[in-house]
Amino acid sequence: MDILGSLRELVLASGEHGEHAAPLAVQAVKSAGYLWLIPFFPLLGSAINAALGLRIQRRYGRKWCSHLAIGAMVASFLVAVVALVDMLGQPAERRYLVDHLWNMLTAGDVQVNLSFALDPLSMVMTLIITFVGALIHVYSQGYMADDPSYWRFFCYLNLFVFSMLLLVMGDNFVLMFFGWEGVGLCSYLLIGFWYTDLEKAKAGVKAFVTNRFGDFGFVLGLFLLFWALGGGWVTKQGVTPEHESRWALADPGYQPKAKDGTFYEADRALTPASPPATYDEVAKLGTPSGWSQGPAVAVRGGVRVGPTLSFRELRDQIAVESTGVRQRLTSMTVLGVPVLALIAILLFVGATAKSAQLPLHVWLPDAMAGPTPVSALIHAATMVTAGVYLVARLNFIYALSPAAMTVVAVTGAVTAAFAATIGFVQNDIKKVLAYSTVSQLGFMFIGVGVGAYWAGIYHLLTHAFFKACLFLGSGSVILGCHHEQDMRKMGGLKKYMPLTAKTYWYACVAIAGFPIANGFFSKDEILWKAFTAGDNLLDPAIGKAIWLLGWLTALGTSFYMWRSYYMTFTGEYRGAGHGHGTFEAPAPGHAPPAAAAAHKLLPRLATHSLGAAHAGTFDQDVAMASVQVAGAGGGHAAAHGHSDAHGHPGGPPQESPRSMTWVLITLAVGCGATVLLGLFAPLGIVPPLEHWLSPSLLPAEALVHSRLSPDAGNHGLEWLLIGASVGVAFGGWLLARAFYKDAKSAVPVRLAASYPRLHRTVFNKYYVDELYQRTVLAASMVFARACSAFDRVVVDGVVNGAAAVGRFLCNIDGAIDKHLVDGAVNLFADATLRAGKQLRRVQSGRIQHYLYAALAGALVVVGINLLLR
Amino acid sequence: MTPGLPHFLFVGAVLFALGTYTVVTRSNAVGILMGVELILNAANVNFVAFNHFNPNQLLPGQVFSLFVIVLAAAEAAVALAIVLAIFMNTKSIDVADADTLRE
Amino acid sequence: MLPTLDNAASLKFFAPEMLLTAGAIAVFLLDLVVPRHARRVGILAGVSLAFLAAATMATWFSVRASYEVDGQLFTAAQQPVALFHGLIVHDPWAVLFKYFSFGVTALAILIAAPSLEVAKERMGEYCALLLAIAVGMSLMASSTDMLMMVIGVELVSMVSYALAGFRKAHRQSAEAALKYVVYGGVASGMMLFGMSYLYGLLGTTNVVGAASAMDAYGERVFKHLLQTGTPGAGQLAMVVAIVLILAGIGYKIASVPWHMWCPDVYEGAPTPFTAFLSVGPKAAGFALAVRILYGALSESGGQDLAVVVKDVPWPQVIGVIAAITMTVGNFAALNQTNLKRMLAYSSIAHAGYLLMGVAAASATGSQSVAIYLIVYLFMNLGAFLVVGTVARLSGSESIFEYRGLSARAPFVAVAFAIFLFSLTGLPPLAGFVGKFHLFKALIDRGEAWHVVLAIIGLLNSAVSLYYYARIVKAMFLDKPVSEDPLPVPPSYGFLLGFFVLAVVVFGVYFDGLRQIAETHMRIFGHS
Amino acid sequence: MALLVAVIVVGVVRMVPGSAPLLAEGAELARPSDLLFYALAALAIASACGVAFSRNIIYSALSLLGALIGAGALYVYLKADYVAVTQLLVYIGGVLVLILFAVMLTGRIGDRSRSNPSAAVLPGVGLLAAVLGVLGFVAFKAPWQTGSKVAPDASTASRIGDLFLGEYLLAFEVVSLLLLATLIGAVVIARKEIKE
Repeated sequence: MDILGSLRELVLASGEHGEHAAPLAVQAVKSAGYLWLIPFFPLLGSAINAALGLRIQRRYGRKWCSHLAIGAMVASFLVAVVALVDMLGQPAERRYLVDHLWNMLTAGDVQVNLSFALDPLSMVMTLIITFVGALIHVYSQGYMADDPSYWRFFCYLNLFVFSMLLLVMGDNFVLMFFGWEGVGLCSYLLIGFWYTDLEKAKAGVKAFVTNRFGDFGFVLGLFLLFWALGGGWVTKQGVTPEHESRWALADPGYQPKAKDGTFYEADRALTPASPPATYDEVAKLGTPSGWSQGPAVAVRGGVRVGPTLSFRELRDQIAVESTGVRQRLTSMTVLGVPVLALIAILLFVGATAKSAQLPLHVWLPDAMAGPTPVSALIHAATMVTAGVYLVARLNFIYALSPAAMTVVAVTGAVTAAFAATIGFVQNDIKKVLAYSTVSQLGFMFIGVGVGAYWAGIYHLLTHAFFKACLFLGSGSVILGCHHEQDMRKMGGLKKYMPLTAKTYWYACVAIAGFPIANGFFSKDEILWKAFTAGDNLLDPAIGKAIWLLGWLTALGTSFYMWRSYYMTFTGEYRGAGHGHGTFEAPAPGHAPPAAAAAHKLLPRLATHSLGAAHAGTFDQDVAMASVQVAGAGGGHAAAHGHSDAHGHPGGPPQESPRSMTWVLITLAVGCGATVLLGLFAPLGIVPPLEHWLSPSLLPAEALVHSRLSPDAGNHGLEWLLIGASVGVAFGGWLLARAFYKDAKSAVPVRLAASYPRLHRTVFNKYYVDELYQRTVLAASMVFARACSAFDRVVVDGVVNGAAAVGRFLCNIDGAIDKHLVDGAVNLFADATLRAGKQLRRVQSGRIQHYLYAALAGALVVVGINLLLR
Repeated sequence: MTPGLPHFLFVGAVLFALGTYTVVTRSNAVGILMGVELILNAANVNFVAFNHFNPNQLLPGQVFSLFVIVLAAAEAAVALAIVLAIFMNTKSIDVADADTLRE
Repeated sequence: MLPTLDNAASLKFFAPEMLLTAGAIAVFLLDLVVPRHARRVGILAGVSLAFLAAATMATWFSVRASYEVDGQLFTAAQQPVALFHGLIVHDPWAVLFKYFSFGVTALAILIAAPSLEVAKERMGEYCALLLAIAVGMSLMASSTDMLMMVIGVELVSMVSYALAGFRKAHRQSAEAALKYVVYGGVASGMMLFGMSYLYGLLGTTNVVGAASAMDAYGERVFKHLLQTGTPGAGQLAMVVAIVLILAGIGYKIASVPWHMWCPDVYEGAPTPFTAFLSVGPKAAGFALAVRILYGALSESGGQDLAVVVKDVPWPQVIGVIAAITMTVGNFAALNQTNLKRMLAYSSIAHAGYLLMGVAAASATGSQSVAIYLIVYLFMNLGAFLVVGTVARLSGSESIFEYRGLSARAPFVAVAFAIFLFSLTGLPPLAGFVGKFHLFKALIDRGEAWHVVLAIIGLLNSAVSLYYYARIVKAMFLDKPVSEDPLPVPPSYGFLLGFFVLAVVVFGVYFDGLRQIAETHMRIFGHS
Repeated sequence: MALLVAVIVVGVVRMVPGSAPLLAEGAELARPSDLLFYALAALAIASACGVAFSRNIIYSALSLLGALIGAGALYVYLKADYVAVTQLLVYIGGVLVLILFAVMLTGRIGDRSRSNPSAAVLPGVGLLAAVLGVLGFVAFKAPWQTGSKVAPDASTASRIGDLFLGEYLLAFEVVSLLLLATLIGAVVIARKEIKE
């Protein structure tokens, strides 16, 4: 098929929604030996910068460091485009490019290959990563212009892109996990880039640790999946004989085995003999060379049956009914819990941490401590979407478990609403965007959770553009205002930074959901699919509830985004001439009485906001950044010393350098252009992106024979809901305009004053951090106590038990006093350290105590032997 | 009662138990080493007794016990050299004083 | 039953050890002759390394040398053979650990050469003693008779006591040696007592020939059971014997509750020797543990799984010990500010991880132990090498010396970070590969307690990230203690590069490791 | 002195009628020697108690002598005369003298270091009781492997000589390496530190 033809087919896709119920078959693949180049270029760039960056920067000037990094990104993007063209040249069902490099590991039945794969889904991701990534590299050139560790920044950025590409392009779980960990590491490095600041280093650690919680779930889920697929084991718990026989049906070499090593002859007699399949069937389907050298495993329906870590093999096993894997997975239980739901939910826990969903969202707002291009690239456009990608990639597993789908969708909906409300009251422009990101990721999870994978991915795509545009716009504003992030000290910037204002405005239009930009189409499609979810969820009514929540959130989205726009760009500039450390009304000269009232009414709130705004993370960021990035925004910042970075008259704000504004314009144009990909959704025609993604997604209807809600074909209803969405977009806009335009209205302050409790709760992010402090504290202290009690009993309990108990009780007492104030995750760390300290005490330095431990320990081990017998 | 294998083993067990008591309670380094010698002797009594009541052309028990004696001598030599070294350093061979390495 | 060779026929397979013995004597004599000039250290180290290289070559040949049984020729790779009337065995498992011992000894000499902690004048003694330890480790890995096991263990221990107190004017070194010798004496006493009981129960000291003796023992227990209705003290005696022997091995590998000497001795001993101690004897201890537990005290069931003898539940017990060991090691490491001490606790934790492979009680489990030990050799020696490099000038092992190391010695800092992340088990470094195999071996067994143990292991590696990351943070994020660049001896730079390369290469291309371990998985005659 | 004691013990065992053990399997030891066994066992145990409980290190060392002699006498009783003699020569003649030297070198008589203080006696007694309980139970109740063959009549000394140059040659030679290494190690530790 020629390329033009397939392009035409892509754009003019016809037919209706049920069209893609193609027979489920083995995924055909095409070998593409150049795919490794895509991740290779960023890796090379990163390696060169790591090894020689400092020298290059000193000898040839810093621009060569960034040119190198940008060159790597452009090269990578170009190869990705070549892959796209290659893919377009294939018929839809063969769009799966594989580049097999070498076998990394063969363990038992399982092979892990170092191989890359691109299918329509990962193609979209790869294009986003390389394209947006390249733009953000260009932008960083200006933003980081005077940072002494310029080379290091670009080294990290390239490394991040490499990890992200590994995550997306790896054809098996192992490579994906490498990438998964890699992006976490890079995020940690980049959040703490200005590491001299303790707060930022802490934010980095918080992100790292929170993600470790998620990774734990991810790995557990992976193990469970591996086990369920038949990973080597002796006893198969929870597998009823019925499944055993079915499994045996699929695997001619399978012999059920008792624990003592004998075969159950009776079982063998019961299972009908199945015809042996050969590797030829697989080979015919275009398996890349070197693939089938693995250990001999059962093949059924052209699919290798048994434990696998490859996405394609897993997909084939589930897609092809005769393998029996689908029935096995859906009917297996562990301790009475369906194993499939458990797998899906555990994997989703990993996604929750990476994509900052409730309750593991706490790290993302703190991560805004990093340089703004990092916030745009990692914490808005790519890394945080890894969770959404994971769910979409494993659509064939999620589709089999309505319970897991419901968990995903409900988590997404609740997170979306939750984060939006916090966004209402934040004053730091980057924090508003951070909570907005959490909220939008919630929307994406609604999409993938209700089975509208393409809509979720579409929202991911549109979000990458408009949120990157917003973040980079905010970066431009921050730079222009001499590193001020508090929106109360901005205002009127439209006059000074017209280009930034325009692009920011258009991105607001997109995210708020006005029908002239991409955000509207993706969000609306998600909500519509939620409304008509049908059997994908446990109960169709849940879909309706999610729709309602999402609809209200859309109102909130529109409101807080326009609020940020009006506070920043309209009215008078409030940045100059305010003193440091004094409370400033949001709009001096316009609503002083209200501010004064608020000050009187709410001394605690006032100090609290002050604390957050001044002593918090971001103003120190300002102090640091001002030294390091001085001069980036023109001649002015260069003149500012370190100590006067706060609130000094820094001259009027000014537009950012051209390399930054060009990027903003490109992204804004992208916001407009990507409308095309989802344009026809409300008209009931298959949108190009949905058509494009369909080979990657196994239709749930064919997998589990689920039905859509009867409303699915009701176009009248769809138009009605679209009208409602447009309505809330306008409503939010008008409300924000009334409250915040030109900073004239006193209503917000009055509102805050009349509902102090509510305002305080929301402003403090519903006290989730504090909740963590208390619960995690309690749990870990119990653990610490158990640990050290064990030690004392076993080791030197008799010798100095009484004294140590007393000391320890004091310690707990002191610990409770001390730690109730600290941060949540830091606190967990502290408690663990405390347990460690208790353990250390056992190591008294007295050899007799050691000998006691050795001899009494031996007796205890004898006891354990007898207990376990 | 005529002494049989259990009686010898019991002597070995008592020597072992007293040896463990010695090593855990003594704070004089040389005293602890005496406890170690008791433990080694306990093992030797066992070896010789087992060999006696289960004769074998290769006399494994007796040969074993001979090697244990040699090992004990070697160990005593090294250990006492180390005791002298620590005495030169701290003028004390009380192991309670040798606790700068801890926690 | 293995084919057995007499003394004369055994000699050619024993050439590596004989070469090393000759080397130890030669180096010691050379030490008396070589004058005190600048190249003294180089000459002594060079001669020692030459002997080690020769021994390695001899090992290589010994695998390919053939012996005759009943008119037929075999090599050890085809059919393991018992040497010296059955005192030691020549099988692939032993050969693997011979390579390992010689390699780690060579690296310990290379690390010691530029170090200031081993005085130039005493280099000869240091090298000669290390060569003697290499013989001991090779015997530990290959002995089949309990007598040879004891002698191997004691040879390693005795020399280690002396080397731990090598800087005897240094109070901490002397204290470390005292603690080591007292603890080691008690531990070997316990092991000997346990061996006497095992001999009493089996009537032989040779564990290869234990199968029939084991059956006889089982019959006696069974008879007692028939007569009285209780298993009596038969099993208790076996348990006591095994646990006491485990105490001797557990002290070598530093597992709870026989680990407490470890931090003190590691801290006090000279750093090059600590590095050696944390890898060499530990590996030999594991070789011995696997040989006794998996080789002698179990019968090979289906699928290379061990069926424990006479219902002594040692896999479960080892599992419990493994869980406690890694937890104790990791938690105690959290608060350490002295890096040698922290690495000591970390090595205790790693003993716990390795015990998971033993607890799996399968061929895959033993194989994963071998894989992890190889990986551990590179990352742990590398970590200690960095500690030695930094302490070389400052004389301090405190974490405060590491602040801003990335500015003072970027390569060292990056290498250290790689070793630490590998020790944690982050992909794509070798440590991940090792942990992967250990966990897989456990999960393969698939009983509930295996899975629980694996989860405990996972949680522990998460905890370990805390203290490793603390060092990385200090190196990369803190202000440098001083601006002066840290001089790194060229040989250290070369070694560090080698270790980093190994850790990264094995992390990405792991199949090679598995193949090495798999080809060496023949213990005695079976599996 | 040690040699003297050895001669006395061996002589006593040889002269007491019936003490030449009659050791056919299953056969019990003759009556008069029973008392001798209990006497020797009591000597060993009582001396070991002296090692464990004495407050003076010199007394402890002398008690250790008693314990070693008791054990050596038991070896004679068990027809392991070569082991017994080695015990006397190496252990008592070597190790014990070494220990006494160490005691002398590390303090003057009357010093605190000469005393032999005990710490944490109570848990020590607990440990002692527990170990003794377990091991005593095992000693009496376990089904030990006991042979049916008659012990070889020939002197064990020549037999052991053959074994050392035959079946146990490797162990014999490796132990010599061990002794050499230990010697070097001990010298390294004990000699004066080189001025650096």
